[in-house]
Amino acid sequence: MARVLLFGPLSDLAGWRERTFAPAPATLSQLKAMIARADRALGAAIDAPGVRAAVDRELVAGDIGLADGAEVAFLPPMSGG
Amino acid sequence: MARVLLFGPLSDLAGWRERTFAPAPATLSQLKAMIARADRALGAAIDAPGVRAAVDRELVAGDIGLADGAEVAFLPPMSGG
Amino acid sequence: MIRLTELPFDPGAELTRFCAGRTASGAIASFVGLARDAGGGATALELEAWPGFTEARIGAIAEAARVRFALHDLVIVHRTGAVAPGEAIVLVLTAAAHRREAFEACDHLMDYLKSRAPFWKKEHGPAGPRWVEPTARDLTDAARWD
Amino acid sequence: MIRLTELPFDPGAELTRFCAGRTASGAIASFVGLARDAGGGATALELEAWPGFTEARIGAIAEAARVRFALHDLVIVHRTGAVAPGEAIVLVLTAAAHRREAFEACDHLMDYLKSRAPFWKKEHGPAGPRWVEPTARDLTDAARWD
Repeated sequence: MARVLLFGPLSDLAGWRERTFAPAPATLSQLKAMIARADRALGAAIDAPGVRAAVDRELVAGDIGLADGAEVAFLPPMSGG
Repeated sequence: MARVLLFGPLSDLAGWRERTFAPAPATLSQLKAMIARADRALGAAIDAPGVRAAVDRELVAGDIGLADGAEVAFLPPMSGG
Repeated sequence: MIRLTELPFDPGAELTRFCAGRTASGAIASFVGLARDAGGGATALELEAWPGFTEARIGAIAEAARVRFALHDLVIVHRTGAVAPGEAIVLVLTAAAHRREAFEACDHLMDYLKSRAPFWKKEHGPAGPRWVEPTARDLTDAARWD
Repeated sequence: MIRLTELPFDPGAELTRFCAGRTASGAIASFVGLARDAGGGATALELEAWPGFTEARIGAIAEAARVRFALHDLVIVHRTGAVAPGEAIVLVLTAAAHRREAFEACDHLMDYLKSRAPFWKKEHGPAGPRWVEPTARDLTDAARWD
């Protein structure tokens, strides 16, 4: 399985902050496809420009393999201060 | 007469901060000449580049007429903060 | 020193502490971001962070700035959760030998916090809450340092 | 608000006061100049001003900055007389709607205070006291705003 974290407007959109997806997706793109099947609007939102992904707390670019039990966070555009 | 005020290194050089010069000089350049006759080193110092003059608390550029009783300050390069 | 806090803090008390006993740094620059009253009531905005990850990312930004601007010291305090109008959202303090480095580091850190630190911000206005993205100016300001 | 003082002051207390109750300004920038220990003993430097004239000149500089940078508010506190190592020499606080204006105004005011405000500064180093003139960098920094 993969543990998914959502932040900011993404968790408002989905109605949840943290959820596990099983069976374990082999790649980030497979996980995104699973999310999109479960919630089409959320699937589009996590693929929007400006949304970053972090796997096991490291920002990643492009697709990447996921270990079983990976923690994947989707980070919409950041705005502090 | 004219009342002369010195600041910063100028008063250290002259050994005084405030002094009156009489008879009343008609212009700033006449006052400078009187000061130079009394103290040649000070006369050179108040004429150095970067030294400003203020007459009756207004900064002046170049020569200017002085009323009797004028207050003339010589201001070496300013450095606050 | 990087600190996230859910509670209000006093930027002045931080500045007093930061200056105390400092005889080698001539220049202390600071920036305080205050929550403006946007007409949305008792809460001006809500700030979401990702505990641990947010501090680590800010730490990396701060360490790069410390080296780049030859800082002697720096402090970043950032609120999370609900912030009332008039409360401080963020404080950046920088200490350097001379003022140019202290100012530039403070300016740079704020630019990066605005658009590159993992916070998500909901503003409460008269029409209700809305998520805020960095403005075009925030993005071009941050790009000045790339 | 322009203030000259012969006594030590706490920049943090000034910042606390400056922020209090402010719900319309999003951005507060500040700069503190501290007296570095130059190895000259209990006095780091002596600052001479021309009472009345100095405040008036700083007031004119401040008023021009207020208009130029659309400041909501500003404070300048400047020491005169003998300053010990580690004490604050100068504090500038600026409040504006956004950070760029607050930062630039603070930076600008410091540049002008450094080379265009009527102060004369004697530094106490190991070789005794000496009068300090603005550095070449102070002059070019100030000229950025002309």
